[in-house]
Amino acid sequence: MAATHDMNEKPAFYTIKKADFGKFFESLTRKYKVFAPVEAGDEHNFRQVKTVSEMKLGNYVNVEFPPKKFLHPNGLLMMEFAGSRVRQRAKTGKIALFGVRPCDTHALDVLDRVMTDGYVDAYYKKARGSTLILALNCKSAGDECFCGSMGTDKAIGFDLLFTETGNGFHVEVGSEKGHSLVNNKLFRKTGSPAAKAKLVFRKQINTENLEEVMRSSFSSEFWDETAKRCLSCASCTSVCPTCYCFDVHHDAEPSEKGIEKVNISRTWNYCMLQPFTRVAGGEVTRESRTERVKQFFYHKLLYGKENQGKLHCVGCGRCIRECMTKIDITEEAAKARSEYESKK
Amino acid sequence: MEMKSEIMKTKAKVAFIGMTSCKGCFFEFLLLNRRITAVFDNVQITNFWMLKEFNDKRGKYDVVFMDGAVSTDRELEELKSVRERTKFLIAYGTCACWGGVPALRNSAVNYRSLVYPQEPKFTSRATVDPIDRHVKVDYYMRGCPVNEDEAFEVIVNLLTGKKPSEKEYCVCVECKKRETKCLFKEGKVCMGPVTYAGCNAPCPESRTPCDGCRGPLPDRNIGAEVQLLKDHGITEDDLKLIFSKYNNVAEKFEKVKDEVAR
Amino acid sequence: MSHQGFTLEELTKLEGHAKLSVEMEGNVVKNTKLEVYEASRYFESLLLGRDYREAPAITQKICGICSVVHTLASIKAVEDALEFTPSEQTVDLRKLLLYASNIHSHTAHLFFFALPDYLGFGDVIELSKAKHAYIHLALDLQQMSSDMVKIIGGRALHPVTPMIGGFHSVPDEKKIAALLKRLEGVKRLSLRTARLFSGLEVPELEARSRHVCMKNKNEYALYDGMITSNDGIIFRPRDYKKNIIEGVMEYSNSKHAKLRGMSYMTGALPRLNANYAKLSDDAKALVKKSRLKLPSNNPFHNNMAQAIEMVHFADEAKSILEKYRNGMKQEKYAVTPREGEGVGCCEAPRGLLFHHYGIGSDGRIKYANVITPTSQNAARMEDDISIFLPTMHGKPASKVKLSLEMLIRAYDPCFSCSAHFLELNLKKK
Amino acid sequence: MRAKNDFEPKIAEITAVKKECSDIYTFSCRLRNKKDKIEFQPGQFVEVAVFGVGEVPISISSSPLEKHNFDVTVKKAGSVTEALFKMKKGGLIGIRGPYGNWYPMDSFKGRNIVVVAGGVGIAPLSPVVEHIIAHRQEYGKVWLLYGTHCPENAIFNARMNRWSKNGIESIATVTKTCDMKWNGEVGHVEPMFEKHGIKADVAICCGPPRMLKDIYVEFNKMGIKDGDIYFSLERMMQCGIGKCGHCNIGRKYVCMDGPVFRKDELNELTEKIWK
Ligand SMILES: Cc1cc2nc3c(=O)[nH]c(=O)nc-3n(C[C@H](O)[C@H](O)[C@H](O)COP(=O)(O)OP(=O)(O)OC[C@H]3O[C@@H](n4cnc5c(N)ncnc54)[C@H](O)[C@@H]3O)c2cc1C
Ligand code: SF4
Ligand code: SF4
Ligand code: SF4
Repeated sequence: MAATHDMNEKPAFYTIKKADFGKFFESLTRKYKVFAPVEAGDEHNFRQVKTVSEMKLGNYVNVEFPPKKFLHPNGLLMMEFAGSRVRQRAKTGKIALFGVRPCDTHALDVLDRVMTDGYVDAYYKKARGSTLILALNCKSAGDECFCGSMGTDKAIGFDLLFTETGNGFHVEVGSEKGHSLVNNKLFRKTGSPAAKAKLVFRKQINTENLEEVMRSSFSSEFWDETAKRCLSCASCTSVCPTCYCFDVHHDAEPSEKGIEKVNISRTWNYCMLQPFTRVAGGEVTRESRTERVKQFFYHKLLYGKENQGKLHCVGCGRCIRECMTKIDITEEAAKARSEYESKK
Repeated sequence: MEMKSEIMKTKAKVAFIGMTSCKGCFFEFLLLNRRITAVFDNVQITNFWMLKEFNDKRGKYDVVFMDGAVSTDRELEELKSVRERTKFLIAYGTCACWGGVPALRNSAVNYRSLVYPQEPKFTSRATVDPIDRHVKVDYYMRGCPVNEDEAFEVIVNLLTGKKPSEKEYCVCVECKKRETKCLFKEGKVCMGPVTYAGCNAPCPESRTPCDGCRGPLPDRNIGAEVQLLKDHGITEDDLKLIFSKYNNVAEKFEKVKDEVAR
Repeated sequence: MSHQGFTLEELTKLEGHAKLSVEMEGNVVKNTKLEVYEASRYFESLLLGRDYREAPAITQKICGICSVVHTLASIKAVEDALEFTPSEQTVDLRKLLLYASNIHSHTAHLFFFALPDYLGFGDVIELSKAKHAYIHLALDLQQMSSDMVKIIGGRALHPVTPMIGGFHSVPDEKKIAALLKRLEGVKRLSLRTARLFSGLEVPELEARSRHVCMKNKNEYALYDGMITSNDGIIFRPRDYKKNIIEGVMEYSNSKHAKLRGMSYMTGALPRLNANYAKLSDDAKALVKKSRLKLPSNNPFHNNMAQAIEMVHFADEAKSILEKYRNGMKQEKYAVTPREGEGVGCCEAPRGLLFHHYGIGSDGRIKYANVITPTSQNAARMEDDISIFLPTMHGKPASKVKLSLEMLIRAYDPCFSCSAHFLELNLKKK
Repeated sequence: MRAKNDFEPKIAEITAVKKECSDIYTFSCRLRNKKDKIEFQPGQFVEVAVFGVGEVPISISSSPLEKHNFDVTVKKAGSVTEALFKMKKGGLIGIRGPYGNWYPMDSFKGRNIVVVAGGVGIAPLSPVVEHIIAHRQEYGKVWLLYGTHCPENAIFNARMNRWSKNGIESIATVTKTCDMKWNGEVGHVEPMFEKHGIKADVAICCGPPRMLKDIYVEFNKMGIKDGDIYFSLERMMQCGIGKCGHCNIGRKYVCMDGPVFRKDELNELTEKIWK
């Protein structure tokens, strides 16, 4: 699913005028359910829109809740069991996500790897296959963003990548589906890639030999201090675009004559929560808050790289923004590094 | 289909029994709306004085939804007797689980001398207790009021013979799932981080701080929550009020109070 | 029925626990006791020393069925004490919430408690199992009206959005649209309900009694107005203490209130009698077509009055919603604590409700008193029974028992509410 | 043909229920669809679904030679297992799998092996023993050491007898006799190594965490290297196929990289299996 750039010589770059963009948008809504950032208060979120005017970009930095919910929704009804048969029930419609930021395209790449390497998660795969990713380059970085240091500031795996220009958009094509979308009069070919806005980041993680740094500081005491501040509210994991853990549920549905149908669904669950590792009999393998805090940060900053060859933190800054007690992944990574340096 | 559990072979006898409370949790049960007919069809409701003319007050029950806190001797006797006749006893609602609002009188000064010139007919006990102070409880259904979806889930689980699982995580988890913007971001304070979930976070969703009606979560981090509240301008005095609203029951509250003091 | 009278051990299909004992001599009722054994909860003392902002959220827990109106009466009392005047939008939204919750409460009462008696079913569970046509009417009406409360109040019971000053959040355009959609259904089903109930045959009972309700010149009063009786008494809610005296009964955990020495009825029937002229056209038309001749002195007509009120409330709710089609604006409320005393009064589904607080300069509650509709109706219920029983002379005991229960249920009493155990040191022995 | 979906269980029928002891039953199952097969290696597990209640990972306890029928031996532990215990012959359950890795039986060839089982841990180790018996000549000396609390909980007596007759030195021990008739040993498993002169090159163990920790000390004493010690681990699982994230130990997934782990592999992980 990752974008490949040898699109058989088909031109990769286009422009579209502001006025035409509205028409393009409308044509999209005829084939897809289109979701785009809509401003609400001081946040943006993906909302279904019918016309371009409903999309409210304002000074859009990123959506508060990441795109994972479209591909791996919480509460997905997977199957039902009735009359001694199992039937697949997951419904997937064609959707288009406009305004996916570069960091989130990397997050989708992470999810692709997790969900389709080895065993294939059929629900995810199907949803992914019917979702158009219309990425949008950033004009400025948010206070908590640090994609610059994670190498996730350049979008990948998109169908189209939009860059706002003075009088419209520059468009980069990233897939066959993307080609079919620009193959009309609204888009004009252009030879050059878009001029990239210079982003200024207030935060960063030094990723140089990060794996070694993280491995060496697993038993450091600063994690206990971090855990003391942690509410175990799972807000970080909830908003992280690459967190995917889930539970499977069987729910019976009673009718007049008793129980004749069972719905099998899945809901998100989070490693930050104590019951996450509780087995029958009551033993909890990650009982202490410290262990759970570490699981999150290590999954993001080490295990992902070890298992999927890519860090699971894409620098979107959501966990920092969402944490009520201001636990900050960039600070934790910095602490790990200074431990590492001091041990050297 | 072999889904019926042992107890459900014959229609389970389900009773709703009430003690000291506002009766809202019973009313909440009626909010199952159309789903309630499936409940009536699949279980035998032997006791629900709010709905039924004839109530079986001495028989055996498979499942009892015990609402309310214990505040009179008469209630205590009934509670003990019901427990003996019940297979699965559910503490139904915050009053039954924690003492709830009625238990506020445990810390009210001189409520007796203040309130009445003469003993009323049914004298109150010295303290208002959650029911597990006196009997074993098989499942806790928290909330002031309970959430009718949870009530339905519990009944369906019992039909399939599955022990319902408690929602052992905090309200924030549900806030995030329904994409509610955190109240702390608006400078409001919230008890969500230390409160049992299961309500689906209706209060934060309507921009009202969670006031902890479902009681303190075992895995709470009171220290961090208290710091957070203080950072948002809550005074020591207010902290005591906030933490005592629904859990003003000696042991349980003392524990939280100690944590607050720490 | 024996010479000594009889006892209805446990009154069912109502809120809270109560029993009825009647002493008779021949056909003459000597003594009627409505005994409420719902445990006392001492709400007034629970409030002492707590922050004034906590009052609504704590006192709403007096009663799960009319928690909305407790919340609003409590807010009004605090605002009265703090001399705060809410905005027009706030008042409109509060009224809307009251309409929705009164419809919800009436639905529950009419269908779950009262109707099975009239149709000859033991209870609503039997009605449901029999797949009776009315069960879906009841459940759908309940769903739509409780949804409305949920959308405005955040929860269907114990609403969380109302606060001192205004609302934590107000419905935006989308929510107003959702409310209008629910309301459409509510109106349709309320009409059916009203037709159903005004066609039911009720026992004859001419109980000439004092009827008391709220009245104002603009509307069918629920949210504010003067306390008015059918025999010409009129006073401001603030002066309730000068007029209403609550007595402790040694046999009951509910207090019994009297208005200038006389028992009285409060609730839907007194409201309808007094406010007929202010009804919406549809509601008026219903009254005309019904068996109801206003003013009515038959407490059994209370159910009919409730059903007609539902239609009127739906119409009133509609006009408020139309006014705010584009959504409401979130306002800022500046309420500052100060020393003061205030009374808040509203019409609950089952009648007048008073909250009364004294607040110290530190914002802590120093004094509290609550009078619920059921404790006001209690004395009247006893009196009605004394009038009604002799008319049943010669009827089989089971019929008498049922009719008595129906009479009590017609009042829509809420004993959990009345036994919060009210204020202090009135009737000393 | 429908796209393959790894979450979709195959329907299996319970063909027999055998009570091993009060809280451990063996369920024999047959896949409904004749075309479906279960080919597994010793140590692997399946996901067993009791519809309406949930799904749990359970090791296969029958011989790996059997392809269409298989057994699971289950201890009553919580809601799904309890519901399973209420099922009778003819009942339908869901089966997915087999999943997970297995004991590298080939690499044990020619070596002396000690198999240590605690409680229901004997279930996943049973196929290991069956495999060895089927290829008895290829392995050296083999001990089976099985510990439980009470004679009442000591299951698989018949199998143990058969194994003994087929060249496996089978030793069962209970911590208490609980006033019951008992022919085996009494005491913890650890002292049994010396008592029975066990000298193995390879150790295989499945049991409760406490037991793994204690027994590891014995393996060490015996001079078995971490690279020759195999543990079968148990963690919370919701999917069995490396997606749900519950069973992680450091970077490893118990469902995919395990449940069988070599001790030296575990040493490399950030998270430790015991504190
Ligand atoms: C690889 C593997 C092999 C196993 N083999 C066997 C076996 O052969 N025989 C046997 O009796 N038991 C075995 N278990 C343990 C068995 O899975 C648990 O006892 C069982 O899941 C308990 O489920 P429950 O619903 O009865 O308990 P509950 O406490 O009600 O559990 C609720 C849910 O949590 C999960 N869960 C709880 N405990 C465990 C656990 N220990 N491991 C994984 N998931 C859990 C399950 O998804 C379960 O549905 C094995 C576990 C694993 C990981
Ligand atoms: S760990 Fe935090 S910054 Fe990194 S991707 Fe997840 S939410 Fe974004
Ligand atoms: S609003 Fe309250 S419950 Fe919701 S996330 Fe914030 S702190 Fe948690
Ligand atoms: S959000 Fe808090 S106060 Fe509201 S229902 Fe849930 S637990 Fe109760």
